[in-house]
Amino acid sequence: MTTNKRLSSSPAGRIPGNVTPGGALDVSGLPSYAFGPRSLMWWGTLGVIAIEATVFAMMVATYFYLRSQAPGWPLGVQPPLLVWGTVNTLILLASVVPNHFTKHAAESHDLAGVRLGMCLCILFALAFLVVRIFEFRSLNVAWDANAYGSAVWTLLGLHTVHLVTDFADSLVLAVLMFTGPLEGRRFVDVAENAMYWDFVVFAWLPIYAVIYWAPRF
Amino acid sequence: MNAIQNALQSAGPQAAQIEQLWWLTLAVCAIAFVPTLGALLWSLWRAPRATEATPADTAIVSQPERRTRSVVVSAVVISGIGLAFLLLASVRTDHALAQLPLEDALNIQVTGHRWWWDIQYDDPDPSKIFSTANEIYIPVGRPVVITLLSDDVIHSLWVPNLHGKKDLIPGQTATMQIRADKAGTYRGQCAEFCGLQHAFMAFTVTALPAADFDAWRAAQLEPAAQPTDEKAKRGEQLFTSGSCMMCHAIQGTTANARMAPNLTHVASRRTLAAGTVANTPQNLAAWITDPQKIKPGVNMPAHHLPGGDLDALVTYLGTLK
Amino acid sequence: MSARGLTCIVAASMLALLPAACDRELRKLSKPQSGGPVPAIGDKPVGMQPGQPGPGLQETSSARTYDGQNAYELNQGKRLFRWYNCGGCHAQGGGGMGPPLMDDKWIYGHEPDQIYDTIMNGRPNGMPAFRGRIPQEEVWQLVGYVRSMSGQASPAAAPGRSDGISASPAEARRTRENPRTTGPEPPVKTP
Amino acid sequence: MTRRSQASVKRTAPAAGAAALLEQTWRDPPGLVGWLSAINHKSIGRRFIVSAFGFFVAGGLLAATMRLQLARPDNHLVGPDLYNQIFTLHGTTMMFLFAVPVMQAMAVYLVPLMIGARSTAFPRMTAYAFWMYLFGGLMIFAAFLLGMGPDAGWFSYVPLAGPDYGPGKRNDFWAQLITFTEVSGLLISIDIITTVLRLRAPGMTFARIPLFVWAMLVTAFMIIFAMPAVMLGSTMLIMDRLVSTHFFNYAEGGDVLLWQHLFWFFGHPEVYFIFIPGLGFMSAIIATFARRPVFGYPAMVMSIMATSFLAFGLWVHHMFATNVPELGKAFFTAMSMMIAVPTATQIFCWIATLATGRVNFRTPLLFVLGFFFILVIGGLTGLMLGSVPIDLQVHDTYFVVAHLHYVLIGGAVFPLFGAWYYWFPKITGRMMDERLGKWNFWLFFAGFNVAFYPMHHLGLAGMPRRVYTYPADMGWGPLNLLSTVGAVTIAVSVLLFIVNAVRSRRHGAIATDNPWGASSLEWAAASPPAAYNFLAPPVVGGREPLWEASKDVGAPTYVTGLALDVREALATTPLDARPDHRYIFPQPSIWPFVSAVATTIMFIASIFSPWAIVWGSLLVAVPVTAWFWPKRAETEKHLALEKRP
Repeated sequence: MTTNKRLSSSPAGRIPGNVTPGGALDVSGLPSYAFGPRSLMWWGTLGVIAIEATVFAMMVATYFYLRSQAPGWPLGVQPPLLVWGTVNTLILLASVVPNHFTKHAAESHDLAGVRLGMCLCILFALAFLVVRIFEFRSLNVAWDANAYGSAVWTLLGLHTVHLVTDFADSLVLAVLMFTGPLEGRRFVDVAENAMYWDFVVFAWLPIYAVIYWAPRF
Repeated sequence: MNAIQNALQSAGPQAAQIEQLWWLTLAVCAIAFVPTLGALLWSLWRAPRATEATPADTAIVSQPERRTRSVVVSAVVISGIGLAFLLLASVRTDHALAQLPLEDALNIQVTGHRWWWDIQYDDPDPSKIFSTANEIYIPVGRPVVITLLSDDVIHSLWVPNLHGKKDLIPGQTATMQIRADKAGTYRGQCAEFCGLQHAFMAFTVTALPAADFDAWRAAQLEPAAQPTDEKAKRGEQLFTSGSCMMCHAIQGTTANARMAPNLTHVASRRTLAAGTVANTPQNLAAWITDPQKIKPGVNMPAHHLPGGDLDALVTYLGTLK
Repeated sequence: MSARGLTCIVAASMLALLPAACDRELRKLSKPQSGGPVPAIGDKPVGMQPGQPGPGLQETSSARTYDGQNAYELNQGKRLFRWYNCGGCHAQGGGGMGPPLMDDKWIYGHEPDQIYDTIMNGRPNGMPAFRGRIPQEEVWQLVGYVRSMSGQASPAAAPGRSDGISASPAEARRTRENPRTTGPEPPVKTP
Repeated sequence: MTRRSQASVKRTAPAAGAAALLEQTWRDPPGLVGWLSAINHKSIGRRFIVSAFGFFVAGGLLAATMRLQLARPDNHLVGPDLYNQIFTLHGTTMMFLFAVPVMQAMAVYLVPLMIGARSTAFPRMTAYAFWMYLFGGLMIFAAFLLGMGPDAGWFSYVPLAGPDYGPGKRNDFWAQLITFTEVSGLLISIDIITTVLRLRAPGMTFARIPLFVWAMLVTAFMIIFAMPAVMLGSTMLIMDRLVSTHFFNYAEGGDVLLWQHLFWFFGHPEVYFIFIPGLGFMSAIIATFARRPVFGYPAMVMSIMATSFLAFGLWVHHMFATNVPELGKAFFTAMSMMIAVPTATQIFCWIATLATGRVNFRTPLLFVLGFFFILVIGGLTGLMLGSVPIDLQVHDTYFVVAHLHYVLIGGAVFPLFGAWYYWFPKITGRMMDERLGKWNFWLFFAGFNVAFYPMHHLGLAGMPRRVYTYPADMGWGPLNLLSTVGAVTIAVSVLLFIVNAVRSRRHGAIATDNPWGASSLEWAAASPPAAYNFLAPPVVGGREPLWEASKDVGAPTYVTGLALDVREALATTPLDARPDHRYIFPQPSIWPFVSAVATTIMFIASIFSPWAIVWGSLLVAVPVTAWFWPKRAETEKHLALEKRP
């Protein structure tokens, strides 16, 4: 702490209005970062998640609104093939394991663990991004064929955008974990990245149900 | 074009219902407005003056202000009651609007086009179906069911003196029930922004006594009058062999396109171009020569006709009573 | 993305007024007034036989309002293609009784003036003459649209998908064919 | 307050030059690059407010043009094509580039000061959001000047705005502008929520948050749940236009009303996230000029929350003329009536405050009083529009134009002008001229009513909205002329405001820290505030910190122990604002600006080619990574300060 100048006294003026002056609240003893809901980054991430969850919800609502207006569903085409979507669902769910391993490693400041975990996560990310290509192939409809096609392509596309961004985040973060510069707060970033990853995984489940199962009922 | 267009001069039960509700709501709102603003002015008038130096009164934070609270609470309760009353009145009127008796209703189908109205009088007997444009005629006292369709974008049919508006939505079918109890001509126009000439997509609804209406209808069912003099004949030939017949229809001739207003009885209409200009030979000639000058953006193309031809065409159209 | 698209971006983002960008969205709502000579008019009604014009319309050189890169003109052209039932023979450009318009083959030439001529005077084996039936301005709009069907217009100006059954990809998304004149020879008949 | 008791209280001599050091730490870097790298919430807030005001003036000029065109029947000043672009851009500008952003701009500047913080939670994101907003606005006006202005109305109803009836790129620019402003608005909302929940001064529990901060917090939450709808909608629109999707093509299973649902699900709440901040200004100003806390703080907070919830149940009352099921309509009528209750509650509370207070008549209060007269009328006409039958008559007529201006100008712009007069001394350190201020108010007030009151009658007399002209024999001429006169008067009064602001900025009377004798924390900072806001961040002991003594007996009154040479501040717990940890803020950086430029290129390019999304995102990834990448030197400093949780 010696290198750092601190304000450790009652300054002249600027003490709120006519409050009877009490003592000072010295916060130098407090931690310089925190995990989970205690960290600001967690709230920021939560905000992003709220927005994107709303977008997904709106898109799903659109899907069913269009369906409610349509004579039949899916509009004169076959429902999507189940196989690739289901495979990807399993990969995504499996990725939760290394993801949480990374999260715990981060929370216990275990750099080696974080590095390993993030590499595993990136491997999973690569896997589901590749499988995602086959998913688009197995939709049995083009986005410009009819409104049903537009809806499923947009729904799948929206989620793919999240996979890509999450993959990019993780990649940058992983590199940083190897090259540095590192400080304790970087572990918070890793933990929040893991939280976002969870969102991308669990947001997929309803979307999977809508894209692959809704047309079958 | 001197027909009235006013929501507060109802000429039929539907508009009348709404007009009553309007006056009722206005009264309730006035009753809410006056005391509220009165209370504000009164408190400003009697409140002691102060400057920024005046020490703030923070005592009230600790001790509850029972009297003020009861006043505010009762004000809120009263406005709540007023709102409930308005809600009730609104729902009641809404219900009444849906209850217009429809026995032996006249069925009209209105299709919105940019920027004119295609009007088709339906009839169980196909030979009694006919089309006209931009001018609706209805019998006084008889209910009319208007089926609303759109050919391009969203339009909205609105004749304030007879009823509120209803949208014409592409891909959907809506209906509107009206009845005119007073004979007269009521102007309406498109109320949903539909592009360049939204401003001049007007029409009229004329309510005629039953006998006059039947006469009008019989006349409309007739095919176009055969031209007698040479000039008119030349006009008809120009119409049916030139570019007019590419979009327009005239019953009893080879022209039967539906892209533009049906001109079978165009001479009997008050206005040209959906209420844009009065239907005079001069206006008609100007319109044919350069519609863009009169209604910029309209889909009718300019026709650079030699003088004689223009004259003949206008004369012919003038015979289509 | 197209070079024109890029210029548009630069224009818009830099607030530089590039004519390319302006003209493309311009809407000439008032067509040029015209005087000029009065052509002789056939006195007997004319049917839709090939090569025989209808009477009435006075033609002027000032009425050459062709703009193959103007979004509004192209869109009007598309509307007229529908209204005048060109699809009756050419379908949505895929061709039927008449030759396809989406491909690179042009029997009677792909230049605007050649297409104008084709529409105005008709061609042997089925293409009627529309002289006197369609005003010049509209013919020029049709010319622009017909060219856009094989991707000759900028994707930033060509029409997008219509509100209707989409038989073929929108003109704005067509691949630009390299037009070549194959005629004069009878139009390809497809069963 | 357990943690606080743990925290040891030092008493030593003042550290020499603490203020100078802090100033150096928190100020924006010098030079042009420094200016572009600025992330201080006050710098960004100022630029944000000025830009929003600029767009307000631009939108006003468009409105003036419309009024001149409509001044007399069959007028040919502007043709239909230009008129359609003008009214579309007027609505779009006022809603997306002025009303919503200006409120967020005020929040970016004021909220940290009001809660005793030194910055917004994510200052770099704040800067990025501002640049996105600015570039989006410039894009749409550039498009307009290039003759490519959107022309389908600010609501861009399909199919008119769709590929078939909206040729060219005009409406694509509109749809993309939405993306710009939504990105900006949503990021700012996250920023404000986190700031309010985590950076409040110790002791500022939920029950002690100033009402303006409450309003902005609730607004931010509304934005997060409302804006995605229109963002998705405009994306569908641009996809329909660019890559031939069929969301709005009824012939291929699409639906025209889908757009209206998505748009109004956002569009109606939007009215309230313009209006609720206005309520916040009202509460702040009324308390100060009635020399007493606002009556019924809990009722006020509850009302704001109730409004924000009910606001999501109103959207269909914009669609009564379509064939939506009757039962649904009745429900939405009920909601429209119900939402009047919380607003009425607040109005009554304010009147009670004024009635039991001692009134100091200054310009800010005048604008607040203008609010009462105008907004109450607007609210009542709102009730009429909420009723299905009446709406069927007045919907899409000038009656609605009158109503919405009474609500938005009365409910938001009048409080906003009041707020500008009120906080001008805090922002600039100088008072605005009182005499000019009074002229500004009375001209605005008179001009407004002359301009918009006649429109009620025009609407009932059958004049529809969005017509570029009207025939003489409709008899609408005189009232329209009157309305135009009012519009000109408003223009003059706004000009007066500009003159007043520019003059006062240079020659206004020097303002003290607390020129109005107000109670909230921003008045404890200097005028204008130092880069670090508070030399010693305050500890709050009540709802009116500058008026009443601390309620927490023996509690400390200010925070010490924060670094002077690193941007460090205290993060507190969300509910009762107990000290939690020392939060280190990022340094200024050029990368948010560069990222905004890259994003702008991507967005505009994607109007012309879907592939721009692909290469564009790579273009954006680079600066964003650079933005995130930590600097070694900074990390060293942080490590010195580091203390693990």
